[in-house]
Amino acid sequence: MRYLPLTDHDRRAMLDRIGAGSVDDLFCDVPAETLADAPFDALPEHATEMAVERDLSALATRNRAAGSGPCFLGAGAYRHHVPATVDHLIQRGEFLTAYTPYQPEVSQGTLQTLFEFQTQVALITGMEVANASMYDAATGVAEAAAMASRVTRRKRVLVAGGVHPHYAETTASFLRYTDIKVEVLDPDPVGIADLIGRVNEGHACVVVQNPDFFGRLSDLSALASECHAQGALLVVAVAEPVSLGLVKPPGEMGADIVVGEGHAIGSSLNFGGPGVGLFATRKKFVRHMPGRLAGETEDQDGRRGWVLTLSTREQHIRREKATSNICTNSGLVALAWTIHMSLLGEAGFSRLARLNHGKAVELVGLLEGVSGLEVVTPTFFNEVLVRLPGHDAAAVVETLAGKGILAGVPLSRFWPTFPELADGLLVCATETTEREDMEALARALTEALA
Amino acid sequence: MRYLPLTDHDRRAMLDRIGAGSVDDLFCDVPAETLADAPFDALPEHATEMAVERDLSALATRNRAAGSGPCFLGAGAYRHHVPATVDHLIQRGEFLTAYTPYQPEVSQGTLQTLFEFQTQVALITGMEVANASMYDAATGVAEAAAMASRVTRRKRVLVAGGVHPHYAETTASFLRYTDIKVEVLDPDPVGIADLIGRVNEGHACVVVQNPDFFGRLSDLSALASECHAQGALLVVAVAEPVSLGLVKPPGEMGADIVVGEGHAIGSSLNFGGPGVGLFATRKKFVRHMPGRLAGETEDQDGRRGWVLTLSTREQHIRREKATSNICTNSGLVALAWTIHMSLLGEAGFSRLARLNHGKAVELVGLLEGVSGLEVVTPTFFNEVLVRLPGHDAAAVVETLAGKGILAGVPLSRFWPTFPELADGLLVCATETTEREDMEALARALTEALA
Amino acid sequence: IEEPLIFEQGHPDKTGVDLPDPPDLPDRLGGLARTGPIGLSGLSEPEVVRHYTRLSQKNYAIDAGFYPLGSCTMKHNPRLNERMARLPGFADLHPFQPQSTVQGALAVMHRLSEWLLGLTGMEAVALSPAAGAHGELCGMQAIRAALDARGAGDRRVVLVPDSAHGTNPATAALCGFKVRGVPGDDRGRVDLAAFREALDDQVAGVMLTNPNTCGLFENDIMALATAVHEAGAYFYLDGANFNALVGRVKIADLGVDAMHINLHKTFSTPHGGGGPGAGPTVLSPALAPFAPLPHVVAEADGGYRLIERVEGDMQPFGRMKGFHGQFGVFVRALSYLMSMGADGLRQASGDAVLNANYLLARLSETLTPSFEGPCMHEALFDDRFLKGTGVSTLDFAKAMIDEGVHPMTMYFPLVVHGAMLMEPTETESRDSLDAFCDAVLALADKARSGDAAFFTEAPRHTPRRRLDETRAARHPVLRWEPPEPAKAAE
Amino acid sequence: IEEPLIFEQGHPDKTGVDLPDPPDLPDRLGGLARTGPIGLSGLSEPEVVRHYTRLSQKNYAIDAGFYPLGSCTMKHNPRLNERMARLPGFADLHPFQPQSTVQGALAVMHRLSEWLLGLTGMEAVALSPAAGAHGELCGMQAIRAALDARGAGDRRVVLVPDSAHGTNPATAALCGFKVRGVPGDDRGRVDLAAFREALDDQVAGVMLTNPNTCGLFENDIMALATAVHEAGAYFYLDGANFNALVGRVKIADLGVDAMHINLHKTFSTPHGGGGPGAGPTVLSPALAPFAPLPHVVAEADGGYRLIERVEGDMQPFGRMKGFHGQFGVFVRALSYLMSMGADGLRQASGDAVLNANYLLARLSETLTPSFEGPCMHEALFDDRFLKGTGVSTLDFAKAMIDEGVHPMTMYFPLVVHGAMLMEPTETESRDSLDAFCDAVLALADKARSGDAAFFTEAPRHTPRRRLDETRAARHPVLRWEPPEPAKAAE
Repeated sequence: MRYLPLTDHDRRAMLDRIGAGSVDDLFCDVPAETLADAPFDALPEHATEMAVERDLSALATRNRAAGSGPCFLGAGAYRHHVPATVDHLIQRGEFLTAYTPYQPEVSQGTLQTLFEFQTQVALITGMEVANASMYDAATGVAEAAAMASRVTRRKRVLVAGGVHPHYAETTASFLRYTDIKVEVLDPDPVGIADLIGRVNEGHACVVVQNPDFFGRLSDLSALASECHAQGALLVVAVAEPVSLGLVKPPGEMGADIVVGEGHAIGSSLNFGGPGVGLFATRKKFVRHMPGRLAGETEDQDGRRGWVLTLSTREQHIRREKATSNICTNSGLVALAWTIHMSLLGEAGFSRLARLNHGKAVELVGLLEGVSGLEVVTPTFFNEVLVRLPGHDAAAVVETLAGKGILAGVPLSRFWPTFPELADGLLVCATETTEREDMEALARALTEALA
Repeated sequence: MRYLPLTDHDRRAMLDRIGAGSVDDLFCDVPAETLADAPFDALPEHATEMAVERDLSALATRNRAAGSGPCFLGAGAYRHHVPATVDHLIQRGEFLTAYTPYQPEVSQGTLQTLFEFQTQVALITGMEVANASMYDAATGVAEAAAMASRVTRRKRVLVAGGVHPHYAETTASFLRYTDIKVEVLDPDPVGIADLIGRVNEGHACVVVQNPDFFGRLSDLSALASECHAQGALLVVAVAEPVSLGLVKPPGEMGADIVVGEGHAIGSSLNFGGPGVGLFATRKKFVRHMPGRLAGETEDQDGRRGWVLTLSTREQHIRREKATSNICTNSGLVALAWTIHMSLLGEAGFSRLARLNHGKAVELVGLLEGVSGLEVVTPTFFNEVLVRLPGHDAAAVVETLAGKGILAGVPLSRFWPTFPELADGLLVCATETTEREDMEALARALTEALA
Repeated sequence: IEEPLIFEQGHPDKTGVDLPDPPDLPDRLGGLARTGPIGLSGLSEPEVVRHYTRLSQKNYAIDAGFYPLGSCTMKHNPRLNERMARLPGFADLHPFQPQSTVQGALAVMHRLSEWLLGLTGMEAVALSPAAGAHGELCGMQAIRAALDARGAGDRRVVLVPDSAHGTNPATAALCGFKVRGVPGDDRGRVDLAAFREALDDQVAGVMLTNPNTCGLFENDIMALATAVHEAGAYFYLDGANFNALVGRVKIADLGVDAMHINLHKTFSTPHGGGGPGAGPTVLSPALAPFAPLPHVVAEADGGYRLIERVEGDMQPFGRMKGFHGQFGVFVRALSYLMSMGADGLRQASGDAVLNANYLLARLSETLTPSFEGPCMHEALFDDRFLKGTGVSTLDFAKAMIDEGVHPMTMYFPLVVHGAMLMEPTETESRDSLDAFCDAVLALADKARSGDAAFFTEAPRHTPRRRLDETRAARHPVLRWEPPEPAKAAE
Repeated sequence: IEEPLIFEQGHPDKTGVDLPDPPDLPDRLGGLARTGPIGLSGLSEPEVVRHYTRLSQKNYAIDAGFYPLGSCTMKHNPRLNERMARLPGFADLHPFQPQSTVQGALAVMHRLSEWLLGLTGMEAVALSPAAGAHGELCGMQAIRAALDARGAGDRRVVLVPDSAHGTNPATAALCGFKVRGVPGDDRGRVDLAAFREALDDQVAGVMLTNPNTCGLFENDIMALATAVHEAGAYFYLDGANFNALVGRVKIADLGVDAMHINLHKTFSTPHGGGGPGAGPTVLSPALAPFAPLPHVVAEADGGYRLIERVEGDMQPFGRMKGFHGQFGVFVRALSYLMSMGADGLRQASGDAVLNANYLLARLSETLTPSFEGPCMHEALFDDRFLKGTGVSTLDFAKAMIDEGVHPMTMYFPLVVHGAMLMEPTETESRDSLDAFCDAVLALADKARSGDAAFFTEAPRHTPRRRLDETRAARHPVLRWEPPEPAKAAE
């Protein structure tokens, strides 16, 4: 076995040194009846690298890569172009095969990048501080709701109808067995206006998304004011972080906690995982925050350096009183995010955002010319909801997939029991969307709707 | 431009420091008439990474990857499976982006791997010493012929008919304007027996290949004796280094210089380049050797270390008296070779060779059952010459390519003016060849020859 | 070499990414455009490459040396797995593509499930948990759901041994449970009598690690499991130490109801400086109906289907995260499992245990093992051998760094004084272990010979020496801020 | 950390590559099977990864820092190029596939040719030379062929300035030419009068570098070229310094007959610790007919054809290497050329020259520039500033290593005493140059303040200190040998 360095000769010599007769003797504490001789016959024997590569490559070709044709899928997972540099750097063994930086003297590389990550997240969200990553945005929203409850000592959470259904479900599920009650509103493609009237002094927080799941951009300032007037926090989810290069950040609109999904920057789609949860808040709430934090300090020679800090919030110190049970997070995905953000920089990030928006405006312009199709979302970043009245959007998507076009995400995938959403389709454009892709989509939709 | 770190502000400030008005002023020594303003209009402007990737990926898909179907091509380029580890390690910036190790104190990594490379090459060829690589085997053979002339002070080189035509042509071309005369014998698929009678005391060396271009294995001992009796050196080319895991090495058969093509170990095919020339000889000839050498020494604290050595042979010291003009060689390909060889090790390398031979025996067994096909090569490693009497082998290859099978290399590609070779086809099997590939070939050939 | 923060370099006008001009069209932002700069810097590509290359060079990693962190299973990360995960057919897949276009991906998830079930003998597996602690949450929520379903929702106590990972009590708390501690005995195991004592009709379940965090197999485990079940509670096993048992023992045979599997430990996907991991959770028949969504099922026609909504009689307790789990990690783990095979995994757990016992044997020359052997896949020592030397476990660890090896886990488990927990894994060679033992034994001799300053001043040869953690926590600086004058000048 | 040789580790029974069993068939080796072991060791995959990771950590590299080697053009190597070269449609191509199956690869070669011809204004390009020196050989053999073709084959003298790269005279010798030196003038250029003097009817050609190895443009180049051609000889330009001119000057306009282009310098393919490079050679109309095989031509139908044998009236002097040239390098260079574009290349040469002049300006505070400026893309200093300090150029260079920067090229060109030749390239930032200048100026001050031992003892902080090169050359140890007792025991 290529991964195992011991030879039989080594094993023999080591057993001699230990004073054991065989490796099996070392398992003497294991109940003998559970150590059956060959209980794993159903599983394959080891395979060569060639064989594994052949086998898995064959499985990979049973998938259609999103980039192999026009692709308009979004709904929380955005296909961006990642410079080759990013993947090259994260594959350096010193990053890839390091552990969580518990020994700071030999982990300054990871620690400094986490500090840079925290800073970048804080900057683009317009918040004061950010942590060193959550698993993804869905779990981040759940943790944000729990944190809001800790901060406010209240037990009710209101989740708006424009929040990604996976975030909402994850939050409800996460808090299901706590004393916090989560109210998830029905899907709402047209905005957050009526939310303001629903907030009351029982709420720990209101969770909204911007742009929301249906693509719509909203000014959250009034909602924030109302939340604060009621003593509640405003939690804002951002599924498409590239939007923050162009859109007014939640921090400027009064958000108390911002949660984002970062995989779109630095990583491939990977069928949706792993992601990286961005998590930012106000400085005054930092000790209520979940997750790891890198902080600046000095070494004994007075040189600036970084350590994991405020770990008294965390499970390995605080045990059942911890702010969260999170331990392993999304370090490498966060690193990829940081490197991609560093490559973009101020100018590149802004430009990427403008390009995405421009492409979406261009796409919407084309779609508005498709008869039988109605663009629902009035203001947007790079994704909109369209309706195909009289058609099942999922069926249209299947039809177009047969023609090599991944047309969008039908709402029925999330709300099969809401017949009024069956004609709804989320359509997204990014910098990878070419004019000819858009024209192909418009043509194919025109045909399908005719 | 993403690769250029200077901003216009930097440029301005730097010009001020220099005391120049503009960058153009720095080109004041260039004749003004050659500095036309825009003489490069025919060339494209810069392109984004996305655009370059899209464009080149489209070109790549206009090629059929050898591994996308059954492939029996050899003729000096052998398709082996390279573990993912190899490419990972050679892409480490510290290897990939280092220069030739002229400052040994900060180049011990490259130097030690070259020393390991030299040792591995010497071990598998059965020779005493090896250099740190040539461009490829073809240029290596040419340099070997020149070196033999330096050693023997003779001016005639005899190249056997079984030597790869590219090696033979490169050698003839390389020495064309020197006082060394190169005689290349006609292609000879049946052996080296008659060579012995041709060697005389005018020859600096005889160049043979084993297995030869037509796949045939020969015992070179008698030829070596005769060469030595005549005062000539025996140069042995090895186009398939994997053979050395199973076949008696040239060093044990009396070779004086062994040249090999190393790309088959550690590297992809890459349409034939870059390769890596293996070059090994006897210790007593080392000062006549071309190319770079890493040698062991000590640092000022008495610790073992490595340096480039015997550079008085080389062009940067010796100028027109140098043993070769080679400077940049194949460092990174040699590194890949060394890592792959280290992964294989004694047991793996032997097994890989046995597997290749076994696959070829299996293939030949199948082909021997194809009517209208004649296997020419009696003893072989992993490649044989077959004849398709009455058929143009190149046409058969085209026919099978249309069916997704890369059937082999027709001899007419090298010797279009030898009608007696028009039905000859080189067919090769490696560890990547599956039983079903072989059966597909046999079926398709049976059809094509019917 | 000092490396400034990325924000202290470059200029906002520069960029390392060229992008085409945006289409010249009126915006549709509804007046919500950002005003003013973000505050990022800007660097060209070569500058970014150099920055992160240099930072990486300040890290220790398993690629560069032995990393004997107990409880962390820092084993070799094969590059084949990385290559497989990057095949465009896996990496460039959108989670909401029509299922007809992602059959290969669903096959990967299904195959991985079969491996995990085959290795554990369990009934079902929830693939979606994102890491070990997330898998604990999955298992404990399944227990809550099962209790609720059978009308025992008022059971709110979870037994957790004192030597448990911190995630265990934190997870229990997240599920609305109260934690009741269980003491260990002087053999380093759970005290069976005390355990039985602690079981009552308030107990929902127990969270146990086995092999436990002392590196010992809980040899009363069958009795423990029986007692748990007789008490009407469920048995959660923390799978962090599964590497000692994989290919040898089926977890189901130990009476386990739920266990998470750290793919990033046992199945060699890289830890990445802190993740991503994946914590698929295997479930017994009692808990299987409550597995969270999504599920992957094989269809009669040879295809696969992803179930994202409740169907039939399934009673999922909910959804754990966005999309369908850590797919990129699944590919890597599957690649590893296929490479190792059942035979290779059995050899691996054997070698892991052998390596740990070899460390235990060699280091016991001077170090003080906390319990009698043999151990399983990790060896535990305490600080008795340092008594009177003025050298603490922490000092000793920092001195190890100067010898070029990463320290073991320190001060965990808490039940042992000045604990040193060493997990070599099966991918260390005998030479590597010998070099480590030689270095540690030499340091131990040095400590006992009275050279305390050598330790208290360590490390000396690292990019940074000991860092002031108190200062970091007292006056938290958690992000870069632009220098004041620059702020003023803006 | 000491890292033993691979042969000093492991065991021959181990392997890092699993392979299936060979088919059980009788061999067809004709009795030529190897007997006895080869002598290789054997290591598992994790051991090999660690070995080469550790070795790599002993290297300096452009990814990690400034690498101002004059004449070497150590610029940033974009990773996009690496990704493109690894596309299966490029990497997994056999050189002898039917041409119908490799049209994309031939298109790459053709496109690269068009770029090189467009940038130089030359008539033809031979892609196949494997490196710079190989390209020189190509150009000089083309000159021999052209002379032969016009019946002037008895011209056997090549003029080479004293400041030339060592490859130039070595190449000339390989083509059967005799080298006649040409002195430089006190402006660091070729002495025009002496040059004209040296031209006679024995002269086959001249090999010139421009900008020359003093970093200066040969401002008499038009006169030199005219004189060469009037003498019936050919003008070979060493393209090592093309980075100063690319996108600004067409080489053809300078009267050049042949020039090689180092793709691994000017067009940013990585140097790889010593290669592989590629040295495509552009040729004037006078030399174009003699370009070596193979050629790639565009067909009327939009396809491409690889010509491997003489056709029509072509008169190739032969073949330079196996297969079709350094294809993997071509893909990288094309990716770079497309990324930069004509505008980016022009900016790059401008920035390269600006950076060098900035070094020249800043370092001239203390160091002694050899000639009056402005320079082109590299700055040349001599050791006058070290006079009387007891510090040599070598010592100075070794002290730079301890400051974390790679030394410049030393003792070259030979025409300057204790030369220090610095080439920053366009991919260094101003911050990087400033840090370098600060370090060098501080060292210069230190040297002049009398602390010679600081320099003669340098480097101190490297994996090895100064190595005994004399010993290495006197008693060459060029390979590992098994230790004697082991040998005896075998």
